[in-house]
Amino acid sequence: LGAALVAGRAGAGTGEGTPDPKITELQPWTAGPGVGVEANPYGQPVRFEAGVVRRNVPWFSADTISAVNFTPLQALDGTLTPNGLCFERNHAGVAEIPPEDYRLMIHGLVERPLVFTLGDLMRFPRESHSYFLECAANTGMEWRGPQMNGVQFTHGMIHNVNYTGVRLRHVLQAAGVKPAARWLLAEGADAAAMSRSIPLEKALDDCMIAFRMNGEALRAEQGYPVRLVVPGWEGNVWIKWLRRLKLGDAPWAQREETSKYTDLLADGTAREMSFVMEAKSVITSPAPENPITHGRGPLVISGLAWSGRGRIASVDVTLDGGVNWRAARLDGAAGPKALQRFYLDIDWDGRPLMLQSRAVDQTGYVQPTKEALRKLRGLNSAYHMNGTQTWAVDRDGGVTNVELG
Amino acid sequence: LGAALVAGRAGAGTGEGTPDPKITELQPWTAGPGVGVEANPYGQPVRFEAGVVRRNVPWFSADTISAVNFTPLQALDGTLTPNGLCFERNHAGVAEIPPEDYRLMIHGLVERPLVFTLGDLMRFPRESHSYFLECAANTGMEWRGPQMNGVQFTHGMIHNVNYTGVRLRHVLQAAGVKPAARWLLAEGADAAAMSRSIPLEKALDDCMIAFRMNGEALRAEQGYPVRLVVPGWEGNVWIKWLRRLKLGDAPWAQREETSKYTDLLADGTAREMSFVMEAKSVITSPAPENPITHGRGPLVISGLAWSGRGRIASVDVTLDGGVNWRAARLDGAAGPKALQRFYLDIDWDGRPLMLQSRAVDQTGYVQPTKEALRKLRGLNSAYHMNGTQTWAVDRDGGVTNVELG
Amino acid sequence: GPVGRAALRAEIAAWNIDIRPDGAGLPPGQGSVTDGEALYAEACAACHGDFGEGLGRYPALSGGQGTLKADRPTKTVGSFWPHLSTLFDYTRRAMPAYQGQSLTDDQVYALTAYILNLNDLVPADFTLTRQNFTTIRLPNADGFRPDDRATAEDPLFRAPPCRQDCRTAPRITARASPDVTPDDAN
Amino acid sequence: GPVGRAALRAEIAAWNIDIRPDGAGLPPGQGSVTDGEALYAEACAACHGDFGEGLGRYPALSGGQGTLKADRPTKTVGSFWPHLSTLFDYTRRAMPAYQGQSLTDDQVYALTAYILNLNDLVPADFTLTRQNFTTIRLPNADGFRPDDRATAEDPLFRAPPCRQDCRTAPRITARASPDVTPDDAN
Ligand code: HEC
Ligand code: HEC
Ligand SMILES: [Ca+2]
Ligand SMILES: [Ca+2]
Ligand SMILES: [Ca+2]
Ligand SMILES: [Ca+2]
Ligand SMILES: [Ca+2]
Ligand SMILES: [Ca+2]
Ligand SMILES: [Co+2]
Ligand SMILES: [Co+2]
Repeated sequence: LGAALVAGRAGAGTGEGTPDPKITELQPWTAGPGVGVEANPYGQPVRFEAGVVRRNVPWFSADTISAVNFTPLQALDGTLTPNGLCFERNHAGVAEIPPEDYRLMIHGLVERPLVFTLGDLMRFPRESHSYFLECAANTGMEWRGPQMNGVQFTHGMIHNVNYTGVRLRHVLQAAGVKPAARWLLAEGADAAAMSRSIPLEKALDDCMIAFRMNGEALRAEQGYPVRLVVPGWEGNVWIKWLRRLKLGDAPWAQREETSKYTDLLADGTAREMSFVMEAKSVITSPAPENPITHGRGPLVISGLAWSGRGRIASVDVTLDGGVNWRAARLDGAAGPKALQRFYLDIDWDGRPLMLQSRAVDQTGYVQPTKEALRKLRGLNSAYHMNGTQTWAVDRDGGVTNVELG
Repeated sequence: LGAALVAGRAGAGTGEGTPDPKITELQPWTAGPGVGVEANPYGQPVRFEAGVVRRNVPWFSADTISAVNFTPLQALDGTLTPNGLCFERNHAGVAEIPPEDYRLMIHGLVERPLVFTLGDLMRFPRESHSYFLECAANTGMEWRGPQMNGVQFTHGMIHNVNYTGVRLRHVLQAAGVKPAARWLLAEGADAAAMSRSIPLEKALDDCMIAFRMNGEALRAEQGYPVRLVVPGWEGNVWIKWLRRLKLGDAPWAQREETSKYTDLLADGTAREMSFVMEAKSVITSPAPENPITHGRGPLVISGLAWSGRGRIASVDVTLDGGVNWRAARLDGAAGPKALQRFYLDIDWDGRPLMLQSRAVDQTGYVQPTKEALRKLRGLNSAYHMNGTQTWAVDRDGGVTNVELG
Repeated sequence: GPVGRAALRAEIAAWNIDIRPDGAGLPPGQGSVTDGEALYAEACAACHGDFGEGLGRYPALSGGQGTLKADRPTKTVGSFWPHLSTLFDYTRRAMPAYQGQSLTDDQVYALTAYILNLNDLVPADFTLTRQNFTTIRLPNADGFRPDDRATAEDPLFRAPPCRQDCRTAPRITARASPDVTPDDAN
Repeated sequence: GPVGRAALRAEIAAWNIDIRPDGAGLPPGQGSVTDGEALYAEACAACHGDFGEGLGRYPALSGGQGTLKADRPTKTVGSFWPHLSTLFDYTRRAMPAYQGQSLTDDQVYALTAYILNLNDLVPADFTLTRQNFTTIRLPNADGFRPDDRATAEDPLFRAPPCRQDCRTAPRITARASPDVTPDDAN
């Protein structure tokens, strides 16, 4: 424990100074009762946390029906995203499907085209796993330089949830995948009938058909009653309200894998089927929403790191804009393709900081700078911006999204 | 994968039978939009899950202010309890403390009596851990035989949460614990000023001062802004709305450790300071609330196991009331003193079942029968009922809480 | 700077409400059975009954002596509680219910005296003071023993359990009563 | 019994809406630019503009050819999309926005023909049919390549990173504009 946390204090217990009325006067919550156990059958956050909400950016999209909102990363700790705060990206609003009306069809290159009810799916062997889901467009605003002054908006198109469901391969095996099959089309039951082509190899590897998130039923905005879980891959392929799985020998060139979710490079060509989310990290406190208000002394620097290729091996943090780096403490051992919390406990001397974090994943891939990505791809890539993020902390503790030269 | 799950089906894809209108007719959620991303800044469960709530039992207590409600274990999967569904046990209702008015005092046998704000506490090194919290009275109704016909009521005074906070020992070290100190009094700021004596050894071991649960701020009913976390020990000592920590050389004999939370034995004497929650398990599906509705064939049997002494080593399940047992599959590796999910995937032949689960923890302790506990303690113990639970499944899949002879 | 600040004497005094069996923490003051009886009638009897017998599901504060081995024991201050300090401490911090810390110290002395009298442990003309407090010994003072599960019970539960042909075919001997379970549970 | 049941032919037909670049999945039918123009004016122009130029933040469906290397590319069916099948597939499943699967197949053929015409890819008297569908090649058909990050980029990012004295003292070259961030964020 740092010396700063236990240093001697003048006057301890001596009775000097003005007593704090919050201690010397009986407070209402100590003098009288609160609500009883029948008041909130499904509990809500306390009113003092009313600012901890998903936020959308009105100028991002034409309307709020095909639109996105953002997870308030600045207000969270640990690694789990509470269900009520998981960012939403819908293309035709939130489908509301009565569970008894839910059907899943498997057809195409299979021995036995099948239809499942929700109850049917729950009869396969179940597993639970925590995975991050990051939109490929997360941080995409920053391709052209610092735009949004808040970690909720720069990095909030991500959440990390513990899913319970069944392995996709078990369900596909029930239908009997034909040898010619190479690709899977996954399709949603929403009014956009969201659809993506997924290589069969991935489908048979670690994908899940999930019906629970963080212990309870999937939320409607996350695909109730059933979503596809595609660990480590861009969020757009995690089809919600999953209604159909079709096996085929070639991809389908859906709108979301041609017009969108392709990465336009400087030479005018575009990368397609860029599924994996590469290693990335961001400091969530201090951050623009979390200025330092306590002045000098012990300061907890904290953030999140993740990689679509597996576990996070290490995270370094710089206080001086990249001149020197030190190892952050990884809290616990997050599973593969899940958010990893990191901390660096420092003694702040009150001088300005230029904070960055840099993740390294189990494959040895090192999170690059934004400049390095721009040199390789140009400025029009829109997706897959996983460059290191800089927060400038000024003398009074205020924090701004900046870039350095 | 069991043969039953992939067995051939007549007529697959052949066009026989009556097509399902839920497939052949365009459904409203596919034909039209749902709500947009501005609709639910803090999301809620879908309306179809309205039955998944905490429930109280009116005849348990004189009113609902000092009372308990129960976690709906039957509706959850995985291991995490969503914050809105964590059972509540309050003694003067839910205290609502504005975070800026929060104070924590440490005094007694310390070098430097200290006062902390919430912001102060957040400057100590943080960690996150998942732990179960079980009320010592959980399953206590069953000392005299089967009472409640629902796993929510027999076993629902438990939740399992990932806490973020600081180690209690770091905060105590800041105040400087004097050598004579042996016990810690922890006290809440609610109108019951809930208080318990805790051995200093435990306080310096794995206790935490927590300010986040499952990623977000503690809920008011779980002690917002700060609660004590006492891993593996009965829930009553996990003081909520923590306002005071006093170091002393002897326990305080508080009402909650004399009149209550002592275990009356058959000889008329009572055990006191019975903190640790011993290994226990329960099947959550099938359960009285989860009858088998799908008839014969693949059936997922699932439940939870836990031990206040560490990890769960294994869980056995019997289908025939204890004649023969088979090993359940443990899903993932839960941390010590946390809920462990288990599954047994069987092919149900439609005959009546007498289901029980039996946990073994890392110390080799085997969950006993209720009868074994009654023989040792009599019927008046009220607390610490960790005996094996029997669910009788009848031919049509209905499930009843029973005891066997 | 360092985290936290010194607790001031007045602050510690405001929150330092705990009392120990040895009397540590008892404030100056006193109260008679007679004073306690009047206050009890006004502030307590509505829930705990005129004679501490408990109303509805509100707990009894008197009676039950000799029932600890009975089929349905009645655990009260007189029959079960080991220490008088607990009664003072709890009444002061938590009673009347949901009006935390609303009584004066003298009132708590008086109520404590009266509840002792309800349990036939002090005469009607008794006055409880800080001085005579620790001379009062409750009947069940010796009724408690430390947690001995680790030695008394756990060894019985550490044998590797039987897993095959463990017992004769069981039959159901008892079923939960549907009447006690809330009706919206299923 | 086994889990799930056989999917019936009529059920598969009802949901089997995907179309591939090779034409697999195309339904029987046809539609002319002229028919498409009328339908487009009625059902699409309010969002996408009279000439597919896009209104507000609703996407443009035409134009942008030759802009893919520009500072601000305009990515449309004409300038960016590789396959015509995607236009048919997406219009049928998702357009007009939020009225999923409301168009007839002939209407989708006609709208597809008209959007081709808006992009100067077919003449005004053109009629699109299931038969001639795969003869249409979009300008940017060759503009895509598979994900090559693993070979083209990742090796650059696999060197153990510098941790001491890695660069000269940095200075701030750009700051986020407070104007674009929603105001209730802090
Ligand atoms: C509004 C109802 C109500 C009133 C008025 C009330 N009490 Fe209580 N009392 C309760 C309840 C409820 C409990 C149990 C609280 C709990 O367990 O959280 C209780 C518990 C107690 C206990 C502990 C009983 C045990 O066996 O552990 C004592 C002692 C007590 N009250 C004394 C008093 C005194 C003295 C007064 C008056 C100054 C008083 N009460 C007024 C409701 C009341
Ligand atoms: C109410 C507004 C609205 C109407 C009316 C509408 N669209 Fe759209 N259209 C949108 C929106 C919004 C999107 C983007 C949706 C998304 O990304 O989820 C879109 C996307 C498209 C796209 C894909 C554009 C791209 O670059 O990827 C096509 C093609 C399209 N619409 C065609 C049509 C046609 C044809 C009609 C009429 C039959 C139509 N739209 C009517 C709002 C509308
Ligand atoms: Ca400033
Ligand atoms: Ca029945
Ligand atoms: Ca009397
Ligand atoms: Ca009932
Ligand atoms: Ca034209
Ligand atoms: Ca602004
Ligand atoms: Co991509
Ligand atoms: Co106990």
